[in-house]
Amino acid sequence: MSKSHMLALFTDFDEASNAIRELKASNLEGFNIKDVTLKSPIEHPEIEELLGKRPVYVQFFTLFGAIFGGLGGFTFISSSQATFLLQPKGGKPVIPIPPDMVLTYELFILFGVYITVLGFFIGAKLPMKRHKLYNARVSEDQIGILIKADDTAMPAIKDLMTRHKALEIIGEGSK
Amino acid sequence: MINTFEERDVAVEKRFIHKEKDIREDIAWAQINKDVLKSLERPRMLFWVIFIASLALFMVGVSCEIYQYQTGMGVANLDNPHVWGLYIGTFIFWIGMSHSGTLLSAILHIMHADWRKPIYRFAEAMTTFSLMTAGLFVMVHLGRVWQFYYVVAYPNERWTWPNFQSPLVWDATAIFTYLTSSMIFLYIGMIPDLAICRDNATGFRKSFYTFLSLGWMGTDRQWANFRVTYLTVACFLIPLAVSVHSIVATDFAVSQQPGWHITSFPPYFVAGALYSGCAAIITLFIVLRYVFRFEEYMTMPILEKTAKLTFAIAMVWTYLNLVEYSSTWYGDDMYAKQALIYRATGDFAPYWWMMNFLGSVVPFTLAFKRIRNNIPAMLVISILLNVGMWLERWMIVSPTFANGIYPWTWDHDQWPSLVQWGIVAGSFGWFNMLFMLFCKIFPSVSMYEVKEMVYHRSLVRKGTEDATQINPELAVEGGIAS
Amino acid sequence: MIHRLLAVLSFVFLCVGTASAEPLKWGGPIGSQTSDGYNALGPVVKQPIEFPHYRHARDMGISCLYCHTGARRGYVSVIPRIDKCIGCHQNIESVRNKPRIKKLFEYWEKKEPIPWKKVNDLPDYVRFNHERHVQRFYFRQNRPIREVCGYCHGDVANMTVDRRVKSLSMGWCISCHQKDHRENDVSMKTSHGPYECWQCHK
Amino acid sequence: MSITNLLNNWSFYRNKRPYRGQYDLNKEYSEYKWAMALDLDICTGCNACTTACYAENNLPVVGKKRFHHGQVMHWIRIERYWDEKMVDFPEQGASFLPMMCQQCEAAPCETVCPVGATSHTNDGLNSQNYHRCIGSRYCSANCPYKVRYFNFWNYPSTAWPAPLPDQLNPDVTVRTKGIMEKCTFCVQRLNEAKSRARTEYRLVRDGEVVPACVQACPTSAITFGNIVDPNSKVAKMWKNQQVDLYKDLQEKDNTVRGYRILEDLRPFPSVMYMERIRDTEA
Repeated sequence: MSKSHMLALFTDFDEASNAIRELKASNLEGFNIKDVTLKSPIEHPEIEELLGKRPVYVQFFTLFGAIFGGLGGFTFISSSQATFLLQPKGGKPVIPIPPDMVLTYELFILFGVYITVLGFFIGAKLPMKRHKLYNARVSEDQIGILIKADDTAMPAIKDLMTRHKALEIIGEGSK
Repeated sequence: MINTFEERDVAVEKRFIHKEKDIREDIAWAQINKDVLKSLERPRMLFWVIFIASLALFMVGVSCEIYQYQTGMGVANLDNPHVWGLYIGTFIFWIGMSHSGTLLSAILHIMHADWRKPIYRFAEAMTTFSLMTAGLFVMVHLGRVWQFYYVVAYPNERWTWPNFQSPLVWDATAIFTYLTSSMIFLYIGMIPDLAICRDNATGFRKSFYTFLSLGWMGTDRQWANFRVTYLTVACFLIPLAVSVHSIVATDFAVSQQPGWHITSFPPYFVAGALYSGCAAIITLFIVLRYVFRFEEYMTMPILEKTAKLTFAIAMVWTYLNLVEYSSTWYGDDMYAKQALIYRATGDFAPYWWMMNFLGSVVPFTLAFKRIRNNIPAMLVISILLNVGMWLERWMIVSPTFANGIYPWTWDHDQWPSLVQWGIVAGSFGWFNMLFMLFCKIFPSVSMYEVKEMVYHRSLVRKGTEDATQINPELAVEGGIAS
Repeated sequence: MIHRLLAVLSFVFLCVGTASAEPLKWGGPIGSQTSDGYNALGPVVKQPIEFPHYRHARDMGISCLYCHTGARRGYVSVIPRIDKCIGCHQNIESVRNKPRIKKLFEYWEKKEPIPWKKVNDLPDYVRFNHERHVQRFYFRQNRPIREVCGYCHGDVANMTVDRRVKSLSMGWCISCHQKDHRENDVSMKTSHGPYECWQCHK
Repeated sequence: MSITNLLNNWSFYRNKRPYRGQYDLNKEYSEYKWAMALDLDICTGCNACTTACYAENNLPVVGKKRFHHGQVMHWIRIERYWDEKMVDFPEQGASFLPMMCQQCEAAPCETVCPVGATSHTNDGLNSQNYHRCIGSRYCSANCPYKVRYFNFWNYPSTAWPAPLPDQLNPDVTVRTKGIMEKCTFCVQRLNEAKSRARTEYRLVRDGEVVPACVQACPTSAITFGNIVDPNSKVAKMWKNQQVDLYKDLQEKDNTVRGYRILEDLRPFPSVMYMERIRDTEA
């Protein structure tokens, strides 16, 4: 069964969310709510909820990065202080804790931030090629719903979108 | 007396939403795009005047630095006990200026203060560029710049490591962390806007923005990851910003010099940093508003809020300043006491008193609504405050050397040479130049967040108009936000 | 797919990077790396006379210290003066007509020193103490002199004109100083080399 | 692996200097602790020590203008004070204080150097590594005695015109612009003496090696030696003056004159001064 894409553009955000709500309830054959992608100029936590659970894993990257930065940082600093070339410094121990803590703290943040951002790129799949059904208007003031479904389900979906006052419906073929 | 939901909502509306319209809510989203993108193309003539003037000033600094590089640090007119001068003072000044960018973009982001949305982008850019300038000053200050990489911890054929006990290494690490993190923060926050630029640009610019926007499409998945990332990085940035300036303060507080060896230095420095940064934001706000015709977004209520924030932080700074003086005065350290007396009465007394006047008395003008709403007056006051804060840094560095612990080295004829002044002036040129270039190349008002702001306010308004449909979450958010 | 690969790669990079970070690894190869590599030959130095080290040190079995007399009593090992060469060679008639020896006597008759060029050259701010090393390893531990000198100079006895063999960088020096060496051939007590800056840097 | 090293030697790495018994003949690597005793009563302020230091350590002569501006490079300086209250300025003579690097045991300059160019040696010297220095000048800012001198100008190319470079000491680096330098207790002499002694299976004898200033002092106001050796002259003087290397506050009788400068800042300097006694009634 071949699948195709369709992008519907809305100006009214409420209509868009209603459309998604109805799609979800419709139980069309050959269509899964997971294949719906929302494209919007601003973030819509309320509509995203409708789309079902799409977990974000960035925070695990953050956790890993922060722990790595903190522990690795302290190990790195103290072990390089204790290398063969250890030079006693003015009345202080070779591995002084307070200064090392300062640096550990900085490295904790440094790696926390870096790996969070790495996690963001991985999670958001950036950099990526734009989908061929991308429309410049979704970065301006319209909300776009990208649907991937079987060809058989397409007319029904298209009909549903039109009912919800979709401004424009771009299909794969129509381009 | 509020008894019903309806009454409550009316009260909320009266109190928060209609009090100050910091931005028009019925503005068309396409119009936002158009207005901001215009700033990338046709700024006013003043833009080029500022840009060329900054470039010229920067060139003055560059030639001074080349001269100093070839001749030696002696041309800066430093001498042996008095080894630090304007360079370190101005270094702290620039580090400090970077902090309010984080205040606006990270702290206020977490507190849902959405009036920051039109102005945080340029404040964040200011953070980045002033940190770059500060980094340059570390280089300029070094006697052997060409060996600066000795401070970096990297495996090398000498098997040596930097001295991790030194506050300068903490500084280097902290500034590197802060610079890269705030650049990342700036960039991440700009990706949706870069996508807008990409969709509207043509030719060479199109490929440039296409490259930078990484194929952002605004999908739900991207937004969800974006939201978490932005919040996480913001949470990291706040303690980082505090730690950066605390570490700069420990450069001084860790040492034994009287006048530096003070426990309250870290909070004092952080307050001073936020203070000068907020004042600088006001200056740049006014300049950008005129140059790029941002009257619609950088509105007077936002300026007023920034001014209030500045006033509050000025008072914190004043308090900590007095704490520093009084704890020295009532303390037992005769060296520190004598250093304090020297500051107030010695060779640097005029600048010291001027610093106290500009830093603690001038901000009281911000208490008046008429002054807060007067743009020329605000421009002058914000510049005066920054002059005061720059003097503060100089007063921390120089008088201490001129009057240290060891009387034989007291040094009363210390005055920075033209080379020092030239490099300090050049740094302002460098900063302005970079900043202006940034605002010309990248959208300096965050388009997507202004849209969000407009959207949320219109939701709240709709909610209050139609009390049955109110979404309490949004109402509360909008309430705090305004 | 590519993102998952990126994630795995960056994780691997971080782990490998940490594991191979130098402070976590004593005596690792990093300090011994120079641009020309470990144990690679240094640049060819053109000397006024191609002094055949192999002839003297290998074939004749002359001790290094016979000519480089400074090595056992001072910082500098000393390139021998021309009268040291002549002192032997005026009695060795068999090689008198070889071109190198002729050149030597030309210098001798002109009363000019031979402008030897330095091969194992350290920066001016570094002072290698030959005495300490020769005393420790030759006189106290009784190792063969060619081995003792060879630590740093390589197998000079098989060279004609000497070429630098070791990198002679600071990390290379330290890689040896950190090892424990026996103090003399009788006791089993060991100690490592000194590591203060002022031991070598002046 | 260095982590095992960290775990095994943790208590050693957490040891603070100076600790009592750090310099002890019975322990390894502590045969020497160089120290000085300086009798201000004998010092006449003749500046011979300064001159000798200039000659020994390749110090550049900077000229009147730069001297006045404080860019002078004297590692040992004679400070003059007119501090005796009983007599007015013309009548009273100056009291002199030769000031050089105090080689503090807990040196404030060492901790702050970002690149570790200055650190402590096992002989208790505060070493300064010129070619590691990047010129951040933090050590000078943190030195309470202000005995660190920064090369503000490129002296190697200006201070020694044509024939003068031939008189430079080959054992001491000629410092370029942009680095910090200070008194080393003439470490080049100490190292050579130590090496010689080691070859002869002995320790350096008392008086065998002295820095240039001590050698040049016409009145023998400065005594130099190894304080670890209880029989050395300097150790006896420290003991007689009841100055203890490991104490930041000395308990002593009123009869002794020994003191260390700025002891309350706890740098534990290695130079003991002996107060000047002046008969003001005469």
